[in-house]
Amino acid sequence: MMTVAAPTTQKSEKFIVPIGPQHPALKEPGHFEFAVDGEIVTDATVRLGYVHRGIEKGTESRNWAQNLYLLERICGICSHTHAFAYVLGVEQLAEVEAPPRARAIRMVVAELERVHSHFLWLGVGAHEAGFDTLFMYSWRDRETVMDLLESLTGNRVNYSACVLGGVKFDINGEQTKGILEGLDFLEKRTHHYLNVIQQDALFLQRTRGVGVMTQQQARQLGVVGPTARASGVARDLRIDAPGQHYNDFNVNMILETDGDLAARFVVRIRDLFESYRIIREILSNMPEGDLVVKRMPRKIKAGETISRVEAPRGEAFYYIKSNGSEMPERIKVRTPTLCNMASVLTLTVGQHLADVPMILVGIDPCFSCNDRSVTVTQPSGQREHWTWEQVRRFGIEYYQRQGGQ
Amino acid sequence: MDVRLETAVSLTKPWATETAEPAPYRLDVSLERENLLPVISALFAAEWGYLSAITGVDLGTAVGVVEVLYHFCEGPCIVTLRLRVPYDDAQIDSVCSIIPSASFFERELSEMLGITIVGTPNADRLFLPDDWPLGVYPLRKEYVMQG
Amino acid sequence: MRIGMMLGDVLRALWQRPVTEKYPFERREAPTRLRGKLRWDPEKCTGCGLCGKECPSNAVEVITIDKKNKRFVMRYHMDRCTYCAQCVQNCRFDCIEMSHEDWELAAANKESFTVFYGKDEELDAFLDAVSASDLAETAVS
Amino acid sequence: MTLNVTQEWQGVLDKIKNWARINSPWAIHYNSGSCNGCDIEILATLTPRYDVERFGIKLQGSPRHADVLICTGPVTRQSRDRLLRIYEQMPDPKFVIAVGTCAISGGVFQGCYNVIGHIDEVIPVNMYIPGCPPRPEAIIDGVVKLLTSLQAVPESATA
Amino acid sequence: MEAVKDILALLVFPGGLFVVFAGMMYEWLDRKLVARLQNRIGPRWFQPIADTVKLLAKEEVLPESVTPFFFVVLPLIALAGALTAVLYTPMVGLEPAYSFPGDLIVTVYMLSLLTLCIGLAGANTRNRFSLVGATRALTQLFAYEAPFLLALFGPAIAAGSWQIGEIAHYAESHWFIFTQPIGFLVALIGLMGKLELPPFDSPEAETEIVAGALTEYSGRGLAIFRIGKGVELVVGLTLIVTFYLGGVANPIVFFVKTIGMLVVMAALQTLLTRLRIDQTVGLWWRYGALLVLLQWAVLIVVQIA
Repeated sequence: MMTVAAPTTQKSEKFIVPIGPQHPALKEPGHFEFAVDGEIVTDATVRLGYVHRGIEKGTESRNWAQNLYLLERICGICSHTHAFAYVLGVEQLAEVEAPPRARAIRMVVAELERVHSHFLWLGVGAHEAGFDTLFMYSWRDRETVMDLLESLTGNRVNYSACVLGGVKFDINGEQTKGILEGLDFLEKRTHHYLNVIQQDALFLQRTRGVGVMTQQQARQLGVVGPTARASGVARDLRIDAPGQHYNDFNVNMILETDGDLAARFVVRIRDLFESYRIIREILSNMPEGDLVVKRMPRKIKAGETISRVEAPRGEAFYYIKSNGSEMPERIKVRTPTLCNMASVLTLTVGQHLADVPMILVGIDPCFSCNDRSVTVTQPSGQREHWTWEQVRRFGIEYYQRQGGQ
Repeated sequence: MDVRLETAVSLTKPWATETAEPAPYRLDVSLERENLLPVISALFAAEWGYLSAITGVDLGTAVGVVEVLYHFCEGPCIVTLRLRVPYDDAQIDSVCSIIPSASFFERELSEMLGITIVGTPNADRLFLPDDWPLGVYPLRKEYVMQG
Repeated sequence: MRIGMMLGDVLRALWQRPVTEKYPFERREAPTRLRGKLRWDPEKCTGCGLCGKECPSNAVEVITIDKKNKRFVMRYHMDRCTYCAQCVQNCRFDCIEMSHEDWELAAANKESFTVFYGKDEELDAFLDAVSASDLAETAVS
Repeated sequence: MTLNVTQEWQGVLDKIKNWARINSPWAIHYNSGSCNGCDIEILATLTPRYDVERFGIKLQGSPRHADVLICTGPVTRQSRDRLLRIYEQMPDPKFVIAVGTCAISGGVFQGCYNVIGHIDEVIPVNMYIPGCPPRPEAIIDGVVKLLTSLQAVPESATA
Repeated sequence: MEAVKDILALLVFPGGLFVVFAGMMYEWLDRKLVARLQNRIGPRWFQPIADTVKLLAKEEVLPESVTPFFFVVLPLIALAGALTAVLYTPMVGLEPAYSFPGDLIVTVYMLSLLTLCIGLAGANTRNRFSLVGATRALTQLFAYEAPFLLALFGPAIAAGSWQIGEIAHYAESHWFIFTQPIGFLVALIGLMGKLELPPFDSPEAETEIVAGALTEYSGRGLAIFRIGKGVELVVGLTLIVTFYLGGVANPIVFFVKTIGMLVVMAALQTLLTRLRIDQTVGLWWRYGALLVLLQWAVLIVVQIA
């Protein structure tokens, strides 16, 4: 264990109120800096690292199997995605292929995870807009899919479904039935929620026309996942690169063209229907066979590979390099949020500071951003540290001045 | 070969010192450091994919080189630009002038592997704590974790 | 564009029973696959140590007392365990399982998180052998 | 005689105080480097299925209003000061719950370079809830255990 | 004898203990109803009592950079204001304890004192966070106060008196909810704005009722402000029920009416997305105030005619 001398002084007059999960979107700490000219944001940067643990380096001193669990704990919302991308990469390097049944089970878990993640985000977005009832109801219904995942995998968050060369468990008939019943219920509810977010006038006031990203911008910024698809950029690895994990089942692209927050809500909700359909299709065509390959080497052949998986938030990118030993040489993880985060910073430039919070939530930031401390640099060069709450208040007051005229 | 990869081959051809296809849908292009910006401009001008990640791989103290990989993705295809950056002259040009969103990747690269990014708009630390000692780069092989 | 789209849900909730579980007053059975506290069966263990080898957080240790007579004790650190069940996957002799009944593990001190498993006589022998100070040390680590 | 009466009154007052404290634990939650798994589960305990408002638990935004600090995750270098600050800002009497394996021992992150250690290396912890992550029921169980333990402790020891 | 009665009125009923307790019960009922509407069980009946007692027993942190005098005194003024208002209000449908011509205006003024004190308390704390919260609280005061006043004065004009007791008696035979529906709505929603309940709690989540301006208050001060809010809820609801729903009446009937209002408020809280302050202000000034004024005009015309 390393010892670190305690810093003697607090670095600045930063007033930090770590606001807990009342804003579940923004759970993990990050530090945004927005330079403003009047009310217009002229520059934006972010300081992450409050939850930086050094996982990439950590992988280099753990063996291949241990790394599976370390990487799974990069993110508690899309844990399966990380495990999935990692085992795909390692299997490519080791030149083994998981049995078809194992691949199907992985996909089922991945899609169930997507369902839970989107429901989570729906609640979070609603909460951020101040619609707590929608938050409560969507999280109530989310428990359905959490129950399914728990009874299927044995844990509600870190599913540990994958092992190198296969999966840990089978899906039996009873579970299939349970999943199908759960999906029927969720589908009904999802229709309802789609109606709500498309029609509730007060809710739309907070989302329509906020944080608009054009298709051109989305392309240039390299955003991924639903954030890109809400701007009309057809980018979904399940369709683009089916070779890796979705080869047996076709997925339809869900696109919206408005590019605003409302579109991001709609894309995710419509994504859910697609997930339901895929899960049903997989369950009704479940291939037979083993769950794990007969022989998975402890030492992985030297070489390097790239594996990508469509996480609920977009493309997760893994670069894995092996030197032929029991431990990897280098693993590089690029989470989808990092890609999308850049878009937030670029998008907020030229926008009113008041719109920043909702834009940030709109990308479904997963690994980042709360403590929500913001530095505002005035044109005079004077720097002030604001909490997230202050930015929100600032925004509210700004609008008030606008509206009060 | 996928048609998109063929386009990429022709786009990068003028500067590539070596081209390889390590796996289906993948293209590795080795470059000299000074040619990075022209290649990226060419890819960007042709709207070929998007910058998916920048990976830095330390090849070890014996070699004394950090390999920097720029991954571009378009559909199933991945083009990787490979650059070799020696320890004693650890700097590289920023691509932020062409791809502004690369800033994150560059900040990460520079703090983790000690590569100076020339001309990057923001060289502040992104992940490492404020009290992290200067000149210590965690992803270098010479950095050994205690405990 | 309408106001109060959730009215239906809200009104229905007035007549519905709340979905809230009464836990801890009523305890719902956890699914059988739940990965709770680890359990170890000393009878079948051969002491291969594969369980500890791939544990991501060094939570299980198989301590050999007498290799020949297959006398082993397992020290399990509940506080380190990530409940991933890789040890269950690795064990070829089905000695390990994750209980689906023991998941209410909260405790006010960490000592109770270090658990020893084994046949009674081996456990006694082992615990006698380990000096009290040693034990205290392991509990802290 | 008068002394006895005041003592009795004091005893009754203490009982009332203790009763109020047990029935109104307001919490603040801080993530000092976890993977979000525990955070989601803590959040899930607020939602209709588990609804910890039954026990009077409320999540507060300001550490000044909170009685219980719920910590998740190992402590990273960057967030250590933050954690200390929140703890110091909380008014007495205060309690700390460490949720999840990494908050208790570092879990899988033991030895990662940016991880300083676990919560009780920085601030004292009153209740540990292992699990990766613990189920919402297990979190409730931990909270209830903490509250029950408060019942037994005489006033003077907790203040 | 008169003095004893005064003291009782001040400390036990209708002021003091009774109304503090009633405030807690109303707060519980409100929270419970919201919880039930969200399909949850919600808090137990003694929850607000436990909260208050706990806060009272808790350490009071006196932050640096505050003026200690104001820090301690402001909550007391707020509570005193709210309690004074109680004395002129027909609690549970009984005659007001005290009454004089024009007490309606005093009462309404006393009710505003709470928000004012919260704002000042935030400003006094002088950390940026509280300051912004304070500004916001005061702006909101500015937004809802005028329409709320106008809405309460509607019945006064119709009754031709500024004395709560007289209006209440007049209201017994005239249910103003039918003749002045707009005033009723504005008054009800204004009360929600006054108490910063969900649709108007602009920057606050359901979990933090007053974190903005009161961030630095930890123990007693916070408890007293919360009690003040509870009392204000009681007084506000009582006034609305008296004015619009049939004046002073049998306590049981009156209580049922009050609970009915609380249910409506809870439903509104759950149904509506939080309004940004710009929307709140717009709502109040563009619609609330204007409509009430319109109603006034009609009223005055009818009165004269």
